[in-house]
Amino acid sequence: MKETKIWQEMGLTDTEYQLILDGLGREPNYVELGMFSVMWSEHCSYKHSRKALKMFPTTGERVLQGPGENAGVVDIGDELAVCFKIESHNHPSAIEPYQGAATGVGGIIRDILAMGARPVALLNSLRFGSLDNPRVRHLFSGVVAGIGGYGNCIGIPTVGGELYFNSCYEDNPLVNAMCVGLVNKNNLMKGWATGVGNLVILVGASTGRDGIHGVTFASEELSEASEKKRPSVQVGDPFMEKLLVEACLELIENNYLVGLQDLGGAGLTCATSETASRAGTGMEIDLDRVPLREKNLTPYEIMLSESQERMLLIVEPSKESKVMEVCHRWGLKATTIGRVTDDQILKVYQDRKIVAEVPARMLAEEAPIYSPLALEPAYIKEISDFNLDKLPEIVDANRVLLALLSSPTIASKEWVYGQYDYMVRTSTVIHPGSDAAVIRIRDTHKGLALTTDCNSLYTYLDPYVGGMIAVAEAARNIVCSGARPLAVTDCLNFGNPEKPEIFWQFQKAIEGMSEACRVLQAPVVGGNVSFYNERNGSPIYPTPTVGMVGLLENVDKRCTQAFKKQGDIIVLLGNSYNELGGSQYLLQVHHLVKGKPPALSLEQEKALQENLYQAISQGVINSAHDLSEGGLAVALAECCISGGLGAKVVLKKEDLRVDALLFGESQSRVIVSIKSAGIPALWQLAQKNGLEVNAIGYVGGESLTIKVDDREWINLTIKEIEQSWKNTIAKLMS
Amino acid sequence: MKFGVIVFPGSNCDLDAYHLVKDVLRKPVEYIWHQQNSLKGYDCLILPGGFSYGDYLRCGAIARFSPIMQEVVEFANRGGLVLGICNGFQILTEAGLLPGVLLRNQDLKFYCQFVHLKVENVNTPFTNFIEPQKILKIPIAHGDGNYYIDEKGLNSLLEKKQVIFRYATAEGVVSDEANPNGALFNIAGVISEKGNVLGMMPHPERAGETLLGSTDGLFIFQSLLNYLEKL
Amino acid sequence: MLYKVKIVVMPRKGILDPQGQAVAKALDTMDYKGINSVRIGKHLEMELEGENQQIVEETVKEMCEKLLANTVIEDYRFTIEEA
Amino acid sequence: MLYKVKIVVMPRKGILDPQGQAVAKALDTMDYKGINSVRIGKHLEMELEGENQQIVEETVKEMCEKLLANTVIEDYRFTIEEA
Ligand SMILES: Nc1ncnc2c1ncn2[C@@H]1O[C@H](COP(=O)(O)OP(=O)(O)O)[C@@H](O)[C@H]1O
Ligand SMILES: [Mg+2]
Repeated sequence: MKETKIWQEMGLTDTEYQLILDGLGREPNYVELGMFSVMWSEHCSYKHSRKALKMFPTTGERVLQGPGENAGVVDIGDELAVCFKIESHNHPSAIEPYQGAATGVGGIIRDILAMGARPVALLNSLRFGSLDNPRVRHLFSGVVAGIGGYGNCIGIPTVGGELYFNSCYEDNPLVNAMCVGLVNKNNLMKGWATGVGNLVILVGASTGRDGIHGVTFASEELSEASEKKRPSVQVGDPFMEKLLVEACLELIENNYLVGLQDLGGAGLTCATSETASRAGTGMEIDLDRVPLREKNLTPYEIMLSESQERMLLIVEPSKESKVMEVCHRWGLKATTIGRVTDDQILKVYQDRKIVAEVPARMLAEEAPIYSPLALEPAYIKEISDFNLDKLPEIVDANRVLLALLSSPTIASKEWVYGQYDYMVRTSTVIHPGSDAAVIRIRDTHKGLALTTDCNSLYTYLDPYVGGMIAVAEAARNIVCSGARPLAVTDCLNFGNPEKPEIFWQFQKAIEGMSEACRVLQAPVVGGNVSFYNERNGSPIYPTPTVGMVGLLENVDKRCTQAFKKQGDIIVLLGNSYNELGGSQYLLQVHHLVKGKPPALSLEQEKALQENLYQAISQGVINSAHDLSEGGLAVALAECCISGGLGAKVVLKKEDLRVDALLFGESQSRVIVSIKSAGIPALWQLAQKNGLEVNAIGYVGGESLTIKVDDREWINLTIKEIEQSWKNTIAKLMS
Repeated sequence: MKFGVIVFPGSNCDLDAYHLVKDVLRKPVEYIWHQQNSLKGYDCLILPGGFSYGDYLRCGAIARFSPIMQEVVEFANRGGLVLGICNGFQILTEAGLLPGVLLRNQDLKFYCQFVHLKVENVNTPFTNFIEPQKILKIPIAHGDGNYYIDEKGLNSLLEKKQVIFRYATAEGVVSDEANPNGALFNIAGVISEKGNVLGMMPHPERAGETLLGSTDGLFIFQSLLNYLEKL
Repeated sequence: MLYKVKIVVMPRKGILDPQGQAVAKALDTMDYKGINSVRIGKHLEMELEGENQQIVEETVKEMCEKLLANTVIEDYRFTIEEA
Repeated sequence: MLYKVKIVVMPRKGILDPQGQAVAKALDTMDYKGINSVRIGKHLEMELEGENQQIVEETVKEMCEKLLANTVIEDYRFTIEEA
């Protein structure tokens, strides 16, 4: 009776325990059981998600490394590759927002480093409940400070991200961090423990009792009970990580390493078993040699500790002293803790005695794979029953526009990114505050466009369409900055996958994303799944965050959303429909979460993006901004604010409702501004691409006015607009 | 004419200063490791921004005990040109090469943004190329840039024209609203009595190329080159 | 009554203290030897109006729990005396 | 002998203390009234090997002057006891 409890307490089921018994042919000891429990946790084993993830397209001409390694890698020419990944740190951030978010950033940086890349940019996707709640304000300010605290100190610019507020995240905020690195193709590293007899070296921080069972904690729903069980909180040390980055890059540059692996979730257990398993080797490690922060850590604690800022190096014996010399110069502790063996077994010693002996592959690869049941949730039918005709027509469009602009989800995010050093490394050439951020690549003409996107209101209403839109919008943001999409990394934040309704959402979202990735030619090269985002049984909206990287062949061709010149013609690319389902307008003004998300035709989207890309690279376009939350009126207001210029716009009503025309969120639309001489070129392009384009007004003056046919619906000065938009979050936070 | 950029553990704007000198100014420049203990052959030293030693305890407090700092002090005492940017400024005050201290920003938040600077003294090696009324647009990125000095100290700074940069509006008005961090007297940069050591919180090395949003930082480097050429 | 309160907030045992580590290392390179387990926390001093010592104690405890200490990673202790 | 040293480093009187100000303000908005002159400094604890109390005292004083406090703006005090 008592014994049955041990594995259950560690989060393993009876069947899983039986699998361990069968695999080992004996009972595991306590240390081994602990190692299994963390490696077979959802977080490490992807046991509920693995099958569904197979739907993603993962290959492409430029893909050098798809999912499976520490991060995806894509060829960008000039012997260079870009390496990127996004990861969640939701549960730790709910407990200790500053350190939870900070260590999330630290963790994703080490993933990029493990590929041999120099981390050059950070992004983050954040979701919270309402800022009216003091607890949410505490979480929000702590998370932002933690992200800044880590990124600023280590000197990697935080160049973008997104921020949403919705009551579904009240008790379960989402904190997803993305890191982007650059690597010379010859220096690409892998987390492989190849070469029998090679040494295993642990470098960086010493090991303490931090975060033991962190991954198990991340694989459960949050509740009072889980909070009691929570592991001791990990504290980040960005200074140590800065040294670690510099030292590892120097080791790689000098060709001293055979393999490189970060220590993250499941600590030493994961790093040793994964590197050995990938290479088909075994490994012996001696815990007496692991530098400890406190005395008397047990083997169980050492193997499961999630102490931050550590890396595992696989090194040929002849290079050991050189490796030590480099680490020492950077002020880092490095210790040889073991060696690579040929028996495919991970053997752990302490006091010359074996304390664990497990096939590496069994830990890393042989967790059971589940095929959870998927069932369409009942709410889908209820909410999709929505008759637009019953919605009262708009009365005061000025008021609505100001209300939308001052809602935290749409308002300026400067309160957030102003706390991040987004300029360090002097390569950020489109700062936060436009559609995608752009960094230049030194010694080339190229640039990288970076964004994260997901409108979870859409994915809630229809996970398939919502998933498609998340990818399409990310790509649209990339193209608006003048780049072409390269590839995707994704962070799938969902509730408990053991609930059929949740798993249905999960599958549908992946189907939609996969379809969009295929059509838009942006394969998925890596990502992360975060399940169990529930608090006391109530799940968050399905939130499949898309991180996307695009390439600009010539960084001088970059484009921002800001209106640039008086007299420029404003052109709307794409079609508007009577669509208000899932819109911010419906949510904020009518307090409704109803209907279907806007429809998306991937063919239309592709035509739009192709057209826009060509127009921007021909130098015809002066500004481009995609239409998203808040629709056309909000997008126009944002272009005006960023450029400090007004606009006069006239729209044709045709068979549209005025509210749908102004605030609807129909997809595949972009506003561009263009000098009149460029019009013929743009029209020609559009005809070729089969794209609807309409000149809707011109840039100028100090107000934004929008007429629909003969009636003026919006007339606001840029000052008024900016005031509503600019200080919302700062005010709520002071 | 050779520049040296000092690299402390945790420096992270070393690269930016280095690139500016090398790729924009096209002058010789070398990194100088904090454990080095010779500074022969350099005409100007840059102490870059970043978080030396994690900025633990106090910003710059630990870095000033690096072996190289003894050499920097001697270099400065011999009249060598030293430019401390952000964390470099903090280190110079900790080392006693510049008066005053940099406290936490008034509202405790880190700020990354462009600011405008009024130039209070254009007769220094770092500012001689700047027209007297010119307002510089240069970014800041710091959590501890709240300059403080006691009254006597401030009076002496003013008397000796050691206050070099003050936070101002784009029009050049020195005001509270233009002050990002609560710095006393809106002070953004000060110079040593002898005029050869400048510390400033804003990052001129981030304002040296059009595509970065401003080239006003070049005025400071151009002044340095001017001065060194005339020597 | 006016009370003088002193509060010490320290990183919890077992929790990483990067600041303490960095200072320990700096002291070592400055040739101060034989120094162990440096931990760095906060020291707060304030004056507080209150009816009696016991009430003040409760108030201070509450302030610590709610604002002054982050009890997930920090411990606190305090002393109160009449000003 | 092993000594346990506790060091308090506080912002000097009259010196701006942004952290103390922020905490005072926060406490006020949280409806803790009658609170005065909040000051926030650092509390350091360490163990130190030394021949005798007097020598340790001198060492600690030196460490404070050189590194642990910035005497332009901070005061320090410390206690030493046998560990
Ligand atoms: N959490 C964040 N971190 C950094 N930058 C952010 C964050 N949230 C938003 N931003 C930046 O603010 C700008 C506007 O964000 P958002 O309104 O979400 O853009 P969009 O509507 O184009 O998706 C973008 O440049 C974005 O990168
Ligand atoms: Mg966008």
